Amino acid sequence: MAAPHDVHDAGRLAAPTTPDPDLVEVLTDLFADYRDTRPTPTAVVDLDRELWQRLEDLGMTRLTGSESSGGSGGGWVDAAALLGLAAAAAAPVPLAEHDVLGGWLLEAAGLPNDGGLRTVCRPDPSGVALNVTWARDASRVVALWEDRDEWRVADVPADRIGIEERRNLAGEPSDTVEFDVDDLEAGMLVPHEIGEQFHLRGALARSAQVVGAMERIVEIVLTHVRERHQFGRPIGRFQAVQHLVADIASETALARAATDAAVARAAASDWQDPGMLFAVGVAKSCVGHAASVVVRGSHQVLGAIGTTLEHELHTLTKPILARRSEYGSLHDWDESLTTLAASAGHDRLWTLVTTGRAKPFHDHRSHAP
Amino acid sequence: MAAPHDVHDAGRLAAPTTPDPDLVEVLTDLFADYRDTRPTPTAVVDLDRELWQRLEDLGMTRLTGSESSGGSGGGWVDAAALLGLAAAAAAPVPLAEHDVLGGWLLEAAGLPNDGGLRTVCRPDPSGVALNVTWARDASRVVALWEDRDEWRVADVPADRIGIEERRNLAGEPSDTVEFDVDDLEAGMLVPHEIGEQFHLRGALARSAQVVGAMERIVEIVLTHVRERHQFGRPIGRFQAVQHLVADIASETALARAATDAAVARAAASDWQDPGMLFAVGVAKSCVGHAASVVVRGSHQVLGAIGTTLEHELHTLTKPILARRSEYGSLHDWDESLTTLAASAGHDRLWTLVTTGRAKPFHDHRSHAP
Amino acid sequence: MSARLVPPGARELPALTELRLEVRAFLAEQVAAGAFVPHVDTWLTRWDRDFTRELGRRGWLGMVIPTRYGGQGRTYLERFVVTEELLVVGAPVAAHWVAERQIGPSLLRYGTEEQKQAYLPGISRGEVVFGIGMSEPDSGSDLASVRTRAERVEGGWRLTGTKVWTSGAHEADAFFALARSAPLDPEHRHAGLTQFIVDLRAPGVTIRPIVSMGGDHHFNEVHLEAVFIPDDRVLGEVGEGWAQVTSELAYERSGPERVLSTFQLLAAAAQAMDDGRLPLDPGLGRHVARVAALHHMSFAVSAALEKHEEADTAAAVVKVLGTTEEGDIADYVDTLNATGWALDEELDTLLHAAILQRPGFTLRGGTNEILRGVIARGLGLR
Amino acid sequence: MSARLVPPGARELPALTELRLEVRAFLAEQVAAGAFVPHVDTWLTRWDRDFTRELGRRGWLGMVIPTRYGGQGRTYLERFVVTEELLVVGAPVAAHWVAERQIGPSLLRYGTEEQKQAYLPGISRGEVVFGIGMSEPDSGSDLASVRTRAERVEGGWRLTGTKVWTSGAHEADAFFALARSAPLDPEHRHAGLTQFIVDLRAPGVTIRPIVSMGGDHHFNEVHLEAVFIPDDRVLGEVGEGWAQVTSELAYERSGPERVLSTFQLLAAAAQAMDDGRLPLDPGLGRHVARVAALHHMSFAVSAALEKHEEADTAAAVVKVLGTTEEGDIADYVDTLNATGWALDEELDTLLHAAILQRPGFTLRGGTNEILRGVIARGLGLR
Repeated sequence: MAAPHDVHDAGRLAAPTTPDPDLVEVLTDLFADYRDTRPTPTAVVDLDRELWQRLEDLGMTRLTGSESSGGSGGGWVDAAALLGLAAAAAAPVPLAEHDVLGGWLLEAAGLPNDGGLRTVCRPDPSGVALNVTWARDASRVVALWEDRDEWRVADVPADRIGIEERRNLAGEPSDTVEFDVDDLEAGMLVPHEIGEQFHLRGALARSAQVVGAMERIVEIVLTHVRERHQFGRPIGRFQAVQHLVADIASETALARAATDAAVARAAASDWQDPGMLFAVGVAKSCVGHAASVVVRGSHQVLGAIGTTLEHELHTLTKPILARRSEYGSLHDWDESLTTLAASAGHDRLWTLVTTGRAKPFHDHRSHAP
Repeated sequence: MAAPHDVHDAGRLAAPTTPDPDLVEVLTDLFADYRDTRPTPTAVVDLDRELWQRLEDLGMTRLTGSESSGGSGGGWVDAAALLGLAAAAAAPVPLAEHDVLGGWLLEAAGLPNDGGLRTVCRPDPSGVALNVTWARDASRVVALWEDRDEWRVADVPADRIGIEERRNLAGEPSDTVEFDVDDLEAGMLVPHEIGEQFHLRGALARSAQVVGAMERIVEIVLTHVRERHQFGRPIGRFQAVQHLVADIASETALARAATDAAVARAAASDWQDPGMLFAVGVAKSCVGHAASVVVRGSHQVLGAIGTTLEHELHTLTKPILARRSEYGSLHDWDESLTTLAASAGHDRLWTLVTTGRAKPFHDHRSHAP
Repeated sequence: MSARLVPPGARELPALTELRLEVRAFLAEQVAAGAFVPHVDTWLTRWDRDFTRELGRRGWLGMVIPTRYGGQGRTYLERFVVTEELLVVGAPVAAHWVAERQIGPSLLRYGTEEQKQAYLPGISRGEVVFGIGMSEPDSGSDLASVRTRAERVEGGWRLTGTKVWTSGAHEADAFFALARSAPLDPEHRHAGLTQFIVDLRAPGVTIRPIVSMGGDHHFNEVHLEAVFIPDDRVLGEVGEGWAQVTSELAYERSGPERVLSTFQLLAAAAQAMDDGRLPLDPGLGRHVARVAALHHMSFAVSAALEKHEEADTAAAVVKVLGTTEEGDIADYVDTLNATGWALDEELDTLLHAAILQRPGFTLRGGTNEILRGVIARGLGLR
Repeated sequence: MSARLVPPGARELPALTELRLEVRAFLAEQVAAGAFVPHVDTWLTRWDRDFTRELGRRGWLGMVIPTRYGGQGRTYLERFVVTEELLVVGAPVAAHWVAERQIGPSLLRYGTEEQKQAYLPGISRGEVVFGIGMSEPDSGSDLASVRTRAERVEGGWRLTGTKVWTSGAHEADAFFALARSAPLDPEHRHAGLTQFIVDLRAPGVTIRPIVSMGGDHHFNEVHLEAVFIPDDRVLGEVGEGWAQVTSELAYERSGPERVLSTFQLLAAAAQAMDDGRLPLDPGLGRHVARVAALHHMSFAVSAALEKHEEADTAAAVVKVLGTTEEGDIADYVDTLNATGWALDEELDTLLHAAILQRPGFTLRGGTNEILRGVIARGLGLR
């Protein structure tokens, strides 16, 4: 990917937002190598500690951590690229949980980070958290806890939590975690905004992962329709197949545009832009609807072979669906956007679209007819 | 259309429901003749009194009226066929308003019917009714009025109502009507069920009209893709066009199946079957969603020529959209069905699908999470 | 009125509803007794020979097979309602599915008297389990490209080749294999194919699992290495395999299993909305309406088949709309479901299974792209 | 990361936002003053020469035309934000649309110095109004099949033929006509075409209205009967018409008018939901999200064009997704709107206009079927 370059006086009008090209090159090589050497897909997906170690050696597992806390000081643009490339390789590593969410929470709370593998969750008032990805593999679990309107972050060692092992649609660990409420109460107080931001950061991290996986699917689909012959010609010559492929690629591109815009806004404002809720919602909505088209279309184009365990396709389509329902369902996000749009109303809808801001947020239920 | 015929012992298992073949033949000829001789389409559509007279001479304007009241004693199966065939010819005549709804209300109220052209509406408490189709052309307007939980039917002469002339999307008269509340209060008391039934009968009549228009569109589309050449061959040879046409025809067929099932249930039970709400909802929902596919797809297949005033297509697509929003929007009906389905729940959803009945109706808002 | 793509509908009469309620009551008892756990796509994924035999005992198998062959001698309409009831409750019906839907009718139409006597009574009792061998590696939707070779030998034929996507072959007794009994003539690609009845325990047969993306084993690859097929196990006419295979497609494509594979999920979603575990959303009503309309349409096709009316195009319409809908239900519920929000074991289990099975819905039995072509042909466009 | 179908996005910086807000403030004043009533699809249906001239006075026309030809010498990005602001508010921009979008850039690229001097200043002032003559009866999406004949005569050419779907021809001063200047060679169907600048008041030109399904007159049929075109009104090279016409497609296809034609309806629907006149429904959020994402994507294509990067495939993606979305908005609001329930004049007016204009969205400028083929070609499939 080329570095930003400006022609004319366009540079003062618009700023391209692209990740560090060196980083992208290193990661592209690493994941290409991983993809070439990994074992045949299985229905159950476990943490790849060897891959995790390689990423750690490159500073990738602490990419977004401040350098003072032992991180690489990377921003969200680079982090989103990392998440996307890892997802495209279906790499079973908790980059989002450990660094982008967990590492950030620890820093926000002023807690030390020893670099040991972490995951994150939001336990309920009884101390239980559902669907905690990679919990069984973590040395500590970072818990964000809301307790009588106060928000706390606790970094709880694995030996102090109870784990009921479960798996998500993708076959990944997605465990039920039970904390001792005392451990949560002993957490560090954090500002109220951290609670909201956690949800947004989680949603955007998931969007970046899903888009990365969809882009890999586009490649798989293109290769397939060129190589696979039916009725005496490559199936990519059939107009119906071309249209399916065009739709898959177009929806992926739209999801990419929405995600990149939210990432750029997050990076430019360090998440302080009040339009982040809208920007993340746009990404989550477009990514979620694109997922329906891409998952359905890619399986349809690939046919029966794409439904087998040994094929790469499901290592992407299953995580796509598993992740789109995390940090808010597609329906939840569309409802949030509806609330924002209705509240903006006729005269400020366009302002909302371009800046993410309009009138103050209010509960839409009071407006139900 | 062939008369019902049974093979094996299937006759005791299932009853085909088809309209009187003689009636269908007469009407097919009449509307074919009408279509051949009518003027070029215009943006504004007015009542065709000559066609109305021809229909009256055949007893078609009082098809469903009881013979004792001067009607032809036809049932809903025949009425639905008449509505569909008239809609397929884009015939500007108020068959639904005058006979199927207005005539029925008069009979239900025990009011005399002089056969003069009527339309129907449900005025609000102040005596105003919006979007009353053909009001300006009616000699009397049949009003169904809810007044402090009592339902009344009044047959108000044209010279006692105020009319603000408006037109609907199809260019048809769709006027605002203002009654003298005294005239409404002087109406005949009718049972409460008449109020609910009016909505259902209106919705099903609209469904029958829309399906009839969609079936004509399928014919137009098929003719077009056979005759129109591009890139050296009929466009119907292109796979993308074939798929568009297949989708148009399939959605139309599904809408037809849903509408016929509701009509058959109405005819078999004289609207007394408690499953009518569900059956009509299924028809209205399937017809409404089919309308999106058929209107969009047919205009896409026909291209620019299909958007011109002189072309037949818009005489069908505009009324389809005008009618699908009458007697409840598509969203309203989907919500009603949702309420029924949620209330049926896991164990009785299939009973609901097959019989239209499950647990008693209740307001879904109390169940909002 | 325009020529109809789908036959006119018909109303179910009490005699039929009585049968429906009888089956429903039996199934409710079975669920209550824990005999099976309702699931999605059970006609592919839930195999239970005991349950199948119990259906046979109750007269709900071999329904359209004449009584002289051990069947029930009843109508397609009666089979239709029994099938619907079994599917909506998510009963384990995979063991008899292929035999009941395709093998029985094919044997009745093309089988010799000896073949009918040999297989139909066992099928009707749910004791003889069949698979079907059509697809091959790389054949996809282009069935005429099958390469399994049938070589004429003394007293019969020797089959060599590989069939794929044979569901349940590892549990079945026999399967129908389509093979090339004469060299491919590029001008007449559909000529020279023959159907054979192959004993899956015969020497030369090797069965290997094809594991699905969820980790389940339903499909198999069946290798035939010079498997001897005696002359009396040729089905129908030599060289007429293509016509035989395609003649039964309306029966295969319009059945309720093309609509109801995810009905248990839809029912669970309705319950979850009522309980407040899923948001109330008008999409539920839209999907229920489509399922109801498809129920009417599928019934109408059955009524036409009962009267021996041509219904190939109508069957393709049911399959395209129905399989799309049963898949859309899975995606719809998935868009409502917020992971981590609450644990709803039943809904999650059904949803995940539906998502994993969904890709197959619009592929098996002819892809929806192929079938929309069939509809276009029915409309006179090709 | 895979090769991207669409160029990477870019963030709007304050210098651009300032221009945006300047335009927005002017338009808000105009609406408040009743200078125009916001509407849908105004780049086709709302013609106002005064308004167009006012834009010219303010420097918001001819934005990418160099100052030496009377233009503003600004960037595609600046033109982009001005265009967006004009479209979202539903301003009457039809009079200058074709000249501003296509004619200006084409003249700049292919015109002679004399042609540029003759037309560009007037275009930049909003005083010279242009149409475009590409389609012909029966040509549809197959532009190479045009039959308008250009015959070589002393000092120029004589054009004979019929152009259709020329928007605004009855109000325009001139149009670009694509004509066949050499006989059709079936092996090279795209050769032998030439672009001409035709004075619509010249002898031999007859303009007849094509009335649209809603009863409006925007389109025309333009008959050319041996219309004389002097040599200095040939655009570019004789025989190069096809290359010239297709080289500008990215500019035509990726603009905000392929996304925002129904924005006023979406805004009215948002207001109606807030007021309780329409039911609150998550579909609103879904549509707003798509419009927002398309805004980013369309901007990204503009940024690429500014840098002279190739963007034909990306432009096709914007047009397919954008025109589908602007039409889907019309259908979506229609499914929520209950006729007879309440009178909402503004919403009804916008909704009906949007429904009537919708069929054109996915046809004009290349049908979506053709464009999905363009995308497939961009992906290497043809």
